[in-house]
Amino acid sequence: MAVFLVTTSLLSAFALSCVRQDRVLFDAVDVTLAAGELLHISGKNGAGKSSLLRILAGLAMPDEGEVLWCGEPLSHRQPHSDFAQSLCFIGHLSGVQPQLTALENLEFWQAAFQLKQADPYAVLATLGLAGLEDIPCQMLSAGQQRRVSLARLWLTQAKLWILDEPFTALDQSAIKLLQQQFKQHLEQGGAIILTTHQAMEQQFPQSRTLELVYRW
Amino acid sequence: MFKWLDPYAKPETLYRICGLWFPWLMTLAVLTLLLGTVWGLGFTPADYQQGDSYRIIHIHVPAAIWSMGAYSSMAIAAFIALVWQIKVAQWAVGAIAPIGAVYTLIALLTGMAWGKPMWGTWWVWDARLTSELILLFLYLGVIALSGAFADRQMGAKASALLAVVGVVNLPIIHFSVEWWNTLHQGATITKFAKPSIDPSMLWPLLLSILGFALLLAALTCLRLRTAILLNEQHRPWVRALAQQSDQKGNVPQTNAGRTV
Amino acid sequence: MPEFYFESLSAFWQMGGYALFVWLSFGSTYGLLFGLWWYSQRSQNRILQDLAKKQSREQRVRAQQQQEEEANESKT
Amino acid sequence: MVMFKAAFVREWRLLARQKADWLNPLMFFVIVLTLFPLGIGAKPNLLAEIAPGIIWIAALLSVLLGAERLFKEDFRQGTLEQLVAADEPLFAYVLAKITSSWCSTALPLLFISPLIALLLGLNAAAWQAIVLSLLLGTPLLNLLAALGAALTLSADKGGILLALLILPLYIPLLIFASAAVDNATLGLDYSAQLAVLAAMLCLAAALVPLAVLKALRLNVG
Repeated sequence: MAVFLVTTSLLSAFALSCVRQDRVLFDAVDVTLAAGELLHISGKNGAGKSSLLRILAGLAMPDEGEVLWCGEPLSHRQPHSDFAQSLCFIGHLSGVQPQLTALENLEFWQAAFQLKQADPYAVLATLGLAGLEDIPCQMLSAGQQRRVSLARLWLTQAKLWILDEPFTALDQSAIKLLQQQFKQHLEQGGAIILTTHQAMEQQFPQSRTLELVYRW
Repeated sequence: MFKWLDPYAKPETLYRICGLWFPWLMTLAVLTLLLGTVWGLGFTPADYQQGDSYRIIHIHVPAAIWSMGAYSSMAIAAFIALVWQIKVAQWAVGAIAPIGAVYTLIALLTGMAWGKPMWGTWWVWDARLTSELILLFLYLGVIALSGAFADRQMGAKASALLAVVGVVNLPIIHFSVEWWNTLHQGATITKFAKPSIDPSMLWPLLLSILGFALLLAALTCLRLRTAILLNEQHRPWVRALAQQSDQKGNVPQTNAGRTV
Repeated sequence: MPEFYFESLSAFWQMGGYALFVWLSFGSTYGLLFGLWWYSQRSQNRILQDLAKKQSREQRVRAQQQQEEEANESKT
Repeated sequence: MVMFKAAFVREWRLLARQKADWLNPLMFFVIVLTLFPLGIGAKPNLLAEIAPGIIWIAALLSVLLGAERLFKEDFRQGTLEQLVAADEPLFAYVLAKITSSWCSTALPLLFISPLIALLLGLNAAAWQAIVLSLLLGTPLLNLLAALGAALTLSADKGGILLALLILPLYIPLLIFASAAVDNATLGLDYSAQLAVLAAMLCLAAALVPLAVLKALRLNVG
């Protein structure tokens, strides 16, 4: 059974537990994610959603348990470049440098995260940022900055997306746009893990929800 | 190769082992130190040059040796913590650092007290004293860094990394200070030349060195126990321990009236 | 067996004129070591008590939460 | 290499937009240097004698002053955690950061070094020694400052702690660099001191970036 799980799932994790500030955030959490699936992690504030995402992204170590990528454990003793290359992580901080323009930010990401060589103007225009490409990002509104940050999702070749609250500060049209992009990514065999307060189930039939219970 | 060590890395096991060892180590350390001190103070002849002031050697040298020894053992623990991700090793860094800092401080103070009759001033920029002073700064850095983070585990990891960086730097610092000293104060060194040690003086010195080592081990056990409890406080075994100590009546039961 | 080096106890205390330096070093050394031991021992003694206090605090919070939940349920 | 270039270009753009970041340490350096003669007295002999130490301590402090902000901004914006998650670009990023910080804090010092020599009444030979020792020594300053910045990245009281951690590690550098300048003012050969500086630089260049990498991973996790 375990072997079966391991071979079909892209990312899986067993018996994860996380302790922060001497508080057990969660304990014995199992995660499996196959290609084409969306995993929605929900829970109250402070339930440990972000911590779980960071563990799954390989940024933090679980106190117990193990994360497997394509059946291979992600150990911190060796670099896991294969996993890192198939991952696109955007945390609740956008990663947009406010002194630089949207174009300059994209240019940096293109080198850093090995994005597709596409016309940055076109991508930014899709996101409704036409005409705002070359003013410093600190002049943009919070929602527009978020769009700049999410522009990476239109260019990335990564299979697994891990997104922390991607919909915050976005308006309805941008949310719709983003959800379309999610759908396309899932259809192409990608996988997404995200946290959000939006209901995801109606639009995404392949989605599952993992509820983290706030505990003392 | 080191598989047999694995059970000792388990916090609960280590907690019990340290608890078992601590009283023995502490008793032995106190006995050895007392014996070494009494012997060194009263039962050895005075140095023909330095008179009775040389008796400070019985604490200055052991403290200086083990201030370096504590730093190396701390750095070894830190290396283990960083490479093999073993948590108890990471806590051991924080447990050893204050002991090492106190040893360094002792080496400095006794060095000054020894220097006053020998050199005529409390402080001389002598290579050994200067190195000890810098060692104290390194210890203080490790201690300060481990307390500077909101997340205690992150502080422990960062200070482990700093300890490893420090141990790489320590020989470089030591040799550069020695070189600098020959450049600026060549004359003072000969005054402080090693006394040709008579066996009658050597034995109490060796006893004191052993005593300081035992004390280092004993205090590390004690402090590591505290660190394990502090960091494992969410685990069932620590909770059970805390409950036991509670039932002994140390803490008044405050929640009796409220749960109704 | 080594013999007592000093002629008298007062000579021992005088340390050949180096009394200040010798006793200062030995005094500060043992003072510091004792202080370190005392501090470590005290924190070891206290930690279990503190943890017990923390646990009873948690229990109170939990009881409070349960009460609130029950109250909410009885309302609806 | 692509990543190194991209990160380097990004740093330059940021420096061009935030001129205070590299101008302030430079001004600090000059002001500290003028304070010493005012405090100690401006007898030419005395000045020339203490000049090597003063110059190196001022350089050290001005590099430390700019060190804290090295990774701070990227940490706050979330860029750093994305780079750590992507793993591969991180090393090039760290190298680009250290190189650009050297260019922004140490290069200006080299350019104004003739002025320093004039202020402190040093001759041409001593000025040459200052330039050479700064050239070999300041990269070491920047490497260690980057290590301190990475270690204290998510700590509560970053700035002063950073100085506390890193200053003891600067001692060998301070000793050999000021000894080189000292020898030059006396008209002696100082190639040995420069060789020691070069050796320390090589060692640090090999090891410090790895430690910075580890420290960044640790602070982000």
